[in-house]
Amino acid sequence: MERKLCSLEEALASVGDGALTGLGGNTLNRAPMAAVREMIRQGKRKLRLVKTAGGMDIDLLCQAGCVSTVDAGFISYESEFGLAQFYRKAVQQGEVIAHEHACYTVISALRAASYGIPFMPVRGLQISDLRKVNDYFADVKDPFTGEVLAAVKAIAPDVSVIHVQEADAFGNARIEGPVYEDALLARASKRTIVTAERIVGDGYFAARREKAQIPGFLVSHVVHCPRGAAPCACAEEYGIDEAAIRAARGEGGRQP
Amino acid sequence: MERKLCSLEEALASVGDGALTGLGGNTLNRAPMAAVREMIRQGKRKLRLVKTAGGMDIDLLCQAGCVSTVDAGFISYESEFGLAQFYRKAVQQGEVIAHEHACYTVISALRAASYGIPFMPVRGLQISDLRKVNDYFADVKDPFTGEVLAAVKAIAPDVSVIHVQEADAFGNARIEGPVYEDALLARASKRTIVTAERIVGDGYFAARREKAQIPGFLVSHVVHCPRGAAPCACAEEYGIDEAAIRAARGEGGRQP
Amino acid sequence: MRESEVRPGDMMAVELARLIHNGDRVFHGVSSHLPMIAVLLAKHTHAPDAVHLNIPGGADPENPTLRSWTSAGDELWEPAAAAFPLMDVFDLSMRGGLDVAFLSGVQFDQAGRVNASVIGDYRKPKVRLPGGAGSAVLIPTAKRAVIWRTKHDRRTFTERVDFTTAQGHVSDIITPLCHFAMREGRLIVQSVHPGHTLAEVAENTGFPVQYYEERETAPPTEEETAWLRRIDPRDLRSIEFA
Amino acid sequence: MRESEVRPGDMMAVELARLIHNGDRVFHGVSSHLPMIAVLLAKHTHAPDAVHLNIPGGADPENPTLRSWTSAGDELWEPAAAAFPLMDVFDLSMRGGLDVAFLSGVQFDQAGRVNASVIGDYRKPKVRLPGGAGSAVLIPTAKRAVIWRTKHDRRTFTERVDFTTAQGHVSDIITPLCHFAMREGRLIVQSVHPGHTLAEVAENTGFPVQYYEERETAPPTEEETAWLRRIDPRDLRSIEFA
Repeated sequence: MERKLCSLEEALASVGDGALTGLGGNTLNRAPMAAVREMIRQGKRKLRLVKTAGGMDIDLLCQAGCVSTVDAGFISYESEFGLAQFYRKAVQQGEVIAHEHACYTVISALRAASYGIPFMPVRGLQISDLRKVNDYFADVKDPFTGEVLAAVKAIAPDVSVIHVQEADAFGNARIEGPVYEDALLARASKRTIVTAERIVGDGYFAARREKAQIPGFLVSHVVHCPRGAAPCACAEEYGIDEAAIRAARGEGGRQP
Repeated sequence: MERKLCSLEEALASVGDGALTGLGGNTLNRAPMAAVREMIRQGKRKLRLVKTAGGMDIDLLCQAGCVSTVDAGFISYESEFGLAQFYRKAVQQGEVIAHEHACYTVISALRAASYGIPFMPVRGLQISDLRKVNDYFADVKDPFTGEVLAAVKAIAPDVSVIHVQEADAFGNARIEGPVYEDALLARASKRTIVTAERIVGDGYFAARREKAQIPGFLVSHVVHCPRGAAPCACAEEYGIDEAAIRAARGEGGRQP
Repeated sequence: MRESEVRPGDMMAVELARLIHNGDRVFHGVSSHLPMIAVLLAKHTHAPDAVHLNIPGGADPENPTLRSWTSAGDELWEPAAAAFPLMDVFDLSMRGGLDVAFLSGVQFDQAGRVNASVIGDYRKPKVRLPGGAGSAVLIPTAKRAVIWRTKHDRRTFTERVDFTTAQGHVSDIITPLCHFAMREGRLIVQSVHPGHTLAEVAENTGFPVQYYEERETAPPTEEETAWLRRIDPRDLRSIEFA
Repeated sequence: MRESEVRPGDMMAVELARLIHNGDRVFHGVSSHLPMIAVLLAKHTHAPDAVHLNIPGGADPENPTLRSWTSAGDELWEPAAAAFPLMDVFDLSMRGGLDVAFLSGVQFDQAGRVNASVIGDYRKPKVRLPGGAGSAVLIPTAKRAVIWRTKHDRRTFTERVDFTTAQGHVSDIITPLCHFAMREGRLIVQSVHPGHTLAEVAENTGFPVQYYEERETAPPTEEETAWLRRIDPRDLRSIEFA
């Protein structure tokens, strides 16, 4: 199989302005922060971001003016740090459009894309203004009983960007600890960019019981990126860098 | 959590006649054969079996007159042994009704049950008499584009029976090697009976990176069953017992 | 708010825990230290067989070492026996198998409507909130949706929410002042926490306060308090009050 | 069938392998020793970057030790780098990402209809066949559905199938006698295997045989034969001829 190791710069250069871009991880856990910083350096514009629950990654991209829309269920830092202030302001000022989902409807939309179907029926959303105001939700009738359910439109990202602990040169990528929606995200997306704490040798995964959850043939670029999730955390590797997070938020002390 | 260790007899006694019953494994790989033999001993009647690709398990249950319907994509021994002769005869004689699926539509039907939705849209089945002759397939219109797709009705087994390499007393169950559809099957089913090569101690999985794929709270009974897949194979444990398979097929030598 | 002998994080964690029945399958998400600690407390006291489900997918983790910056990280994965990630938890709720979902929000009205989306117009919001996370699908499908909210004022408990992120099976709302319960489709005051009064609840609630009888929430027992200290030695249950 | 110098299992494995392009994502299922060996052969010769997908979910296993009784067991899982189980393979095909699906069946007609379900009536079959496995969804969605069938007679290649399990993107059918290819919606004889003749194909085919030019299938090269022996020392490629 083709070897896909390259620089962070080259990998992210493949992401075009306006790309529908899935981000791996969850809130401050295993977010692809090195890739996010590189997208900001490259001055991406009008990215359309997709994530169930985003935090600093989406906030910084909004601060840098890289974003046009965000499809997500929840965008915030967790309890300790408070709201995603740049995202919030960008939406309030009309620079970014928030497509609010239930986290599950992001999952359902990614499943639909992965399964090659244009929509996914969803139990839930029985009473929600989200269903009324967003055109990515609709009603669908069960052809067997006539029952009406919610349907969510498929989301097939042009590219997803996922940080992992280990990958080989072919793009086989192994996530340790919580996988979140990342294996699904790679399957729903047209292609995936992997950044990895460590690049392992060719026969590494084949010799182990624990296989890669993302197969190389779905991956277009692999980047060796130690501390590629920092200042967010990476399971089995490092926790958050609190000072760096507070600095990025413009906080000297604690935000109320 | 409740401890669920019990005898094979007690576990399978919980399966009522007529139960919609999912079987784990694939063809001659990790089929729940000890449980199958116990169901035969208990003289189950009118079981409605569900599996993507079944072999000896379904064949023997058909031979013993335990079965009323089979929902599956493929029922056969693999190349070396030939057809599932008892299943075939039972269908031909009208004793068993074969609900033929594409293997994927079994998966889709289990996914629908797992997701709590009554049907799953399916790409595929564009030209197939299966769609015409079976009432578990229907047409469904994409509410966003109007495109017509196939839909398959949800299948929520009353119980699934899965053989694994390791389980703890709470029912947390770990499959080594190919998982096939078993993790999904456990989620789609109302409850699961686990037979296991080994019963491990309470803290065993928590201390390891490799977690159980089937959580105990989905499991109703756990049975210690060494060689519980034999004469079928069990990954990392044993291969097939060819002589026993041939004997069960009534073969002295090779069947043409 | 008057000074209270009972710390609000302790009172809320304890009262949330008491809503978990033994054997319940219970889920909490991100930014959810209070319910996370409540689940762990319940499992150590009256509900040892409750099943703790969470976003990272560590089903029923044993004695996790909590972190200040997440309630959805590997601390809940590592000490768990089985993998049951977020999408599986949602699926479980969709098929009717989730007993309790802990959720929050920013506005609530007396009919149990929850707003976690926007203040003002959805498309041109005055305030863009983080979003309802799982609320829109979990509140209608979980058997009981339990809300916690560390602010109790007239902007939070309001005559009418700006936007209905979700409505459905809200069963209880726990605040620093009181325990609301849903009865006949309306939130009533089930009990007022020690150190607070019904008048204070009414003063800080934007809809008319209703109740069947005046009751005080049982303060944390010694056993509950002792367990809280063991489960959460760094007092992360008070993180939202900092 | 006349005696042939080329063993039919060898000829079929080699001709199946040649249909795999470098970089193709290729799937085979159960009871599929011939295509499994063909995939391994292609990866050792002209298509090193083909991706071998299978039921147990070992994506692209390296040098598996084959077993006689399965083409869907842990032999394909253990030496693989990544997990990509059956449901993921199906999904891949449904979203247009599978290049080649190897499938079989019991009856085929000239329009490329495949029957793997029943002889006679679906509800009261004269013969209940194993079933089409993935055919009904893979034949319409894979870019190319390649059929192998070790029987070539007038009951197999028939004027009209008893039941259409699937129809769609059948591109080629490889038998012990010949290579059929789909052209303009009809099966034509692309080439006849060494040791066999067009007349013999016609005699054993229930629909009128068509062809553009008389061609012989290139016999296995020395390299192909050498790799076959290394990949499949126990001659499992001939298992269906036993």
